[in-house]
Amino acid sequence: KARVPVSIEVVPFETYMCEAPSTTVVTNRAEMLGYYEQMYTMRRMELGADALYKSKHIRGFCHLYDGQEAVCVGMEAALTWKDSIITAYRDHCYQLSRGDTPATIFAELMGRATGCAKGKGGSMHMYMAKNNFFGGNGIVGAQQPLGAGLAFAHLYRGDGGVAFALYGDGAANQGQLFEGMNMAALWKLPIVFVCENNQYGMGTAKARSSANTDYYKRGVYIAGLKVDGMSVLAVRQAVAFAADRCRAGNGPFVLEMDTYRYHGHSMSDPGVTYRDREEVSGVRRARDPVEGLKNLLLKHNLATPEEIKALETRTRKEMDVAVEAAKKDPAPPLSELYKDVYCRQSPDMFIRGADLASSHGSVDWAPGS
Amino acid sequence: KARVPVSIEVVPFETYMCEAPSTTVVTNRAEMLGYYEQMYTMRRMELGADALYKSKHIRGFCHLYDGQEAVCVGMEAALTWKDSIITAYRDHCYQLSRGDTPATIFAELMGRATGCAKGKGGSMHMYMAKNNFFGGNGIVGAQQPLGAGLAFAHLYRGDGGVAFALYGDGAANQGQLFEGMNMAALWKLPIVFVCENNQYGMGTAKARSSANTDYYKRGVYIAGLKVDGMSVLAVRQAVAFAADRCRAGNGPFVLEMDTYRYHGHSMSDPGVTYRDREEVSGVRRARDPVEGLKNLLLKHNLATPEEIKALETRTRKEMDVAVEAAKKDPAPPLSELYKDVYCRQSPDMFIRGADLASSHGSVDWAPGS
Amino acid sequence: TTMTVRDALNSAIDDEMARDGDVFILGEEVAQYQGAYKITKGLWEKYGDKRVIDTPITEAGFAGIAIGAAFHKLRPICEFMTFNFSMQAIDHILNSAGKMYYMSGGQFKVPIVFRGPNGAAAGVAAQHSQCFAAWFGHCPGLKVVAPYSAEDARGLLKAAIRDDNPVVFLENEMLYGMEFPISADVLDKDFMLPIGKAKIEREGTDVTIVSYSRGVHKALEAAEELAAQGVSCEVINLRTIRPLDRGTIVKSIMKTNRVVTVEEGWPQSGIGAEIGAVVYESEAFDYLDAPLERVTGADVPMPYAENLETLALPQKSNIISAVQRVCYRK
Amino acid sequence: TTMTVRDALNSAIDDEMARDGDVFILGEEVAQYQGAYKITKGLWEKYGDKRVIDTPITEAGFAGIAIGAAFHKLRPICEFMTFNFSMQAIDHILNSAGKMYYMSGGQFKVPIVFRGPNGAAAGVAAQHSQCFAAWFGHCPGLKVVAPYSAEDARGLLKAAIRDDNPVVFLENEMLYGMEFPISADVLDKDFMLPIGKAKIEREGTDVTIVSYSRGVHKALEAAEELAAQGVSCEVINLRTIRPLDRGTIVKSIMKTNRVVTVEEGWPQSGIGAEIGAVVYESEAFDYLDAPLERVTGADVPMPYAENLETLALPQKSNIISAVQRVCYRK
Ligand SMILES: Cc1ncc(C[n+]2csc(CCOP(=O)(O)OP(=O)(O)O)c2C)c(N)n1
Ligand SMILES: Cc1ncc(C[n+]2csc(CCOP(=O)(O)OP(=O)(O)O)c2C)c(N)n1
Ligand SMILES: [Mg+2]
Ligand SMILES: [Mg+2]
Repeated sequence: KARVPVSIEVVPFETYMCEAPSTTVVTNRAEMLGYYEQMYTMRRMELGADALYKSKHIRGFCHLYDGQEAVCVGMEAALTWKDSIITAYRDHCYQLSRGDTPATIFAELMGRATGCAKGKGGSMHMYMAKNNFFGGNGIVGAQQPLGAGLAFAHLYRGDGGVAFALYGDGAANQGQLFEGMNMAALWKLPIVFVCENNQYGMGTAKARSSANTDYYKRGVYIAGLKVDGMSVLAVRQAVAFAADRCRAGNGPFVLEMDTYRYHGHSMSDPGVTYRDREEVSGVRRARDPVEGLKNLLLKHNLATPEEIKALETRTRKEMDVAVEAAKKDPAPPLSELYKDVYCRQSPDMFIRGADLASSHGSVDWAPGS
Repeated sequence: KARVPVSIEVVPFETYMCEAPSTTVVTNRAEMLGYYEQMYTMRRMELGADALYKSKHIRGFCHLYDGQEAVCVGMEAALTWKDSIITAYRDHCYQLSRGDTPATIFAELMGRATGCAKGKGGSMHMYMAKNNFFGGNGIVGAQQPLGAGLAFAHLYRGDGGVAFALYGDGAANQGQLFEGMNMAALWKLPIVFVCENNQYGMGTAKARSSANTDYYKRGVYIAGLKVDGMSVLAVRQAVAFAADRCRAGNGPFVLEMDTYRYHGHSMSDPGVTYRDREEVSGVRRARDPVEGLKNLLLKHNLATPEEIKALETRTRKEMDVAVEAAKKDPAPPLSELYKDVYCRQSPDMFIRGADLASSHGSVDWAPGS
Repeated sequence: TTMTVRDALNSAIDDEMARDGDVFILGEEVAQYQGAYKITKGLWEKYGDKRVIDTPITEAGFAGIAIGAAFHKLRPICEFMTFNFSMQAIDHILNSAGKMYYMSGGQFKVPIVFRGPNGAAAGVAAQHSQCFAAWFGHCPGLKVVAPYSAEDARGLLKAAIRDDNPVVFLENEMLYGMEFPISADVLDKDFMLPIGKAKIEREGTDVTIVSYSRGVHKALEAAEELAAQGVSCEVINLRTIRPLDRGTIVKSIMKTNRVVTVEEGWPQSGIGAEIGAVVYESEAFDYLDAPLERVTGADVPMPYAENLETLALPQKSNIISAVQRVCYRK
Repeated sequence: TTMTVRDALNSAIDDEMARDGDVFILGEEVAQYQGAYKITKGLWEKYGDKRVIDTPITEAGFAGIAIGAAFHKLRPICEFMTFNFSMQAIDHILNSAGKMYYMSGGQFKVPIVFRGPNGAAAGVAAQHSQCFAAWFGHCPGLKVVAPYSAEDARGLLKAAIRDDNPVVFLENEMLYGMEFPISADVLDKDFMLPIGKAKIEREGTDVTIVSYSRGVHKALEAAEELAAQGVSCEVINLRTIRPLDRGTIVKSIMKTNRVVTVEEGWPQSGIGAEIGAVVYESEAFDYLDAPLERVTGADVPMPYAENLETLALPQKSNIISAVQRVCYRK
């Protein structure tokens, strides 16, 4: 029963210089339940981070992804971990979808030694090297050419991998995207530029930052699709389509994911000065990706309300357990301060501390040395 | 006779998101002779610089403009000095068209105190502040947003001025152009982005550097024209058209000037490894802007061969005089080293020299101070 | 009365915009959002779209536009949401603004202020914590200012906006909310502090502590504690990083015979290093009773975890122990 | 036998590309044009389009691409036509490459070399003459190398390419054509010099001159002339700017008791300033018989005119007079 094919219609794609993928997506109960579990987990994880931030367990910048879960999960559904992903600071859920655990993610958020970057990265700097997730980047736009570089490596090695670089509607205006697209097209790099258009870059509505808000046409000489980013199936379909084109050697592709962020830009932004609460609750009612998927599950009889409830209860519990576990984890040892500055750093390398006496390693002018 | 209108046909413009300007240009003998004199002067001036470089009177980088004269002269013919111009390092002829003299330009090239930047700028850094020529810039692409900033000032003041930012086919790939165009469109800045497409950026043919070689379409959401950049009249027509649109409050515009550089990229580039001599001589034969203009003068009976000869002889002589004058000019006084670091710099400001003892100004810890 | 650094900056911009119609401000979220750190609060309402301008997230582009406008004699204030992002525009800051007056033989002034929070905040990790004081201070043609108090912030920002040179104005997020006593004259519409002059924040006789920005705060705290231990510290607030006020530094060291520098940036070729060089190059060297000590940010990218972050930044304790060493109390 | 620095660099790249298929080079005009300064001569013919790659003039973009490729374990050599243009990409060099290993908790190595000519050439004026040694040297996570001789160039570039960290490799256009004697082992396919170790180019007893890159050449010339005056100079070629070889510097100064630093970059927070700080922080301070003197580029943007340019750069005469002062011969 879990594998019986089910066909589900998604809303049509808007196309630029290419045919549209089919709007009929073939899936099954196992897949759909899997997507739901992932998306629900993400939603709960971000709400957990929200609570931890408010209780001052998380500091600094913290950018939450709730509202956009379908993009991350739909993308992963169409890829393997041989493909590469790089995104910006709104990265917790990508870390999860690339194989990390909520506990490790919470630990990183709270600056624990057990975090995915040993507590040294924090919210914006999560990575899963072994599964080709390249982070987490705090500099708007940087991941665009970096992603093209990942694609360069796939092409150089001929390993069939495709790279996905995710960026926002605000970041779409960065010159390095334009530069990266040019080289990607000239060199036919297997890269998909994915604009997660959540309608705002911080407090700036897209029309105020972008003379051209058709982000899927931004490649100009690169084909693209505009996708319902609130539908995990539409995203999956589009990503599979784009990845296939890249793998076939056609060079870059552009995807615009039409989505929405519920939270403010970061935890310090209440998120209500530049949009009204009505707008946010309207999206929640009409287009919520998690609710939407739940409705599909029910409508297509892929799960019963009880099954879903059970899954949700279990997930919530797991999240509580993860938070509590991470809270108990130790802070990094102070010796970590001086580690990882360089790769293959000799253990007694001299590294200056805040004052000379608190420095690390040996001062090599010591008499007789 | 000098002012009798003459109609001359130019080759059609290629258009992007706009109507084409008329291909019939109305001019007269006085104008046409003026253009010829300017273009011929520029040609001779650049050949003079070539000779001075080879005789080691000019050092460092020296980028010559011969082949592209129609762009500079045609543009100036459609503007007044209330409009602003900024270009890159290939700037000698813009300096001339904005009211400077060959003698001052040669002096700058030879690093003389009488040069347009007191000998401190050199070939790449010529400026004519009083006539709104903003240089001269050695960093590929920098002039693109700087030019938009000039336009910003025109709009801010409401003075009716339009800014022109010139850049090459290589520079057209810079991300800051994309960033600048976005803001220019959002803010409706009166800026014309002018791509002088001379087919190569250094040794790189345009198709190797640019996924999209239709530089006049590069604005995407900004209208543009492709112009025969070897015809001073076509350039004049297109620039007038673009400037009018900007002055009318329509925001930015893009012009692509189809042109050619005869010299190598700079004096250190023989310019023959990435293109064959045939190509260069072919352009000279078929499209030379100076010869082309001379032929028009003759064909339309606007000047006799004798008049032209006389003009040429006079210009050549003036150029020789200018070179000789500049050669005799003094090098800047050594005290110039420490001047102009800051505006309104106090004369005894301490500025460190190559060693402490050779510093300028007073050390203010002197006892009793 | 007292004033926060945030209000000092806000009122300085407001004053100067009221005074001179050529002054305008642009940057990310400076208008409708009132500034990511609310430095521009209320200005958009007051001066409108023309003079308070939200930009796309394109630092190279908008810094270039701002500089171009300054070539044309407008007086832009270019806000970087933080100075970390100024790296995307740093070519323009140096090559288009900093060198322009010189390489044009004095033809073009570039009256622009680049401002925003610089250096470490709290919990923002490696990419958002860099101090650019040493970098910009390295470069002739720029003036570089780093205020500490509300008085500094107001007086120096007003001076920077009126200055005809490009000024890099390095603020500090951790100081924005800090409240400082100010005297009435600071509120004057024409109150300005001279760029290029340091301030002796606290007089003392045993050791000179030279710092800037948030380091001054920590230095003053350390001085307070050291006073209780019988060590009298003279605390110099540099205020300006370039041109450096050699005179004030040198004279103080000639009096105290000892010097400790405090900065949050990285040590190598930092501000402390330059102060050390000034000492070698002046008579102060002959007056030194102990070698200079630097207190700096640790020589590592900024870690996120709070315990590591604390260790990566100079603390009062580091300053105290450095002072004790130069005073041979340890 | 002798070798030019150009050939040393070219052969180093060639060797390493032959040795490791993951090494590739990209940059403006590096392939078909053979390099603006011909450092990559012959490599495109030999290794083809796949591994010798001409880029558009988009430094931010291609540096980002190169770093991304390094995240994926390729080993890019990223040429900047000159380091002046690295400012357009400097955010990537620091934030994407330099900090990555640390902020990922050691997950991502970034084995990349950024190379190209740095600092002043001849007659190229303000925007094309900047020395970035102090800037890059300021930043933990980067290694910064600045070769002087052909041996340096070859041995250090090969080491840089094999290094798993991001290395900023600062060449000097004026040295490219310079011919140096080399020994046979330098030609070995596995010849490498250790990054982080300085070299004593000339032994001496009266004064230590510390320099790097082209400054070493001038220092050696000055030492020669000073020898005739009876002053014995020890000349240290730093080779690496970060991590700085404190040991070699300190030990030499403890022997000579005097030190002069020579750099072509600007003085404030430069390399000489840091060496001065190292002295304060070491036992060498107690051995100093005179204050350190810095010889540096003048604190101005680079002027074009030849006479001013000469004055703006350290000359042999500046070094000689600084040495004479620290030796109290003046
Ligand atoms: C170069 C740079 N400039 C500015 C910032 C500050 N900043 C962080 S996120 C952000 C908004 C980005 O919006 P968008 O690209 O739409 O992504 P979203 O946050 O909506 O996911 C800004 C301005 C930064 N991190 N980097
Ligand atoms: C940012 C930057 N990168 C590289 C260079 C070196 N460079 C100078 S001119 C040039 C070629 C520019 O070509 P194009 O824009 O077509 O202008 P053209 O020289 O043909 O007029 C290059 C690569 C530079 N000056 N600035
Ligand atoms: Mg967004
Ligand atoms: Mg060109």
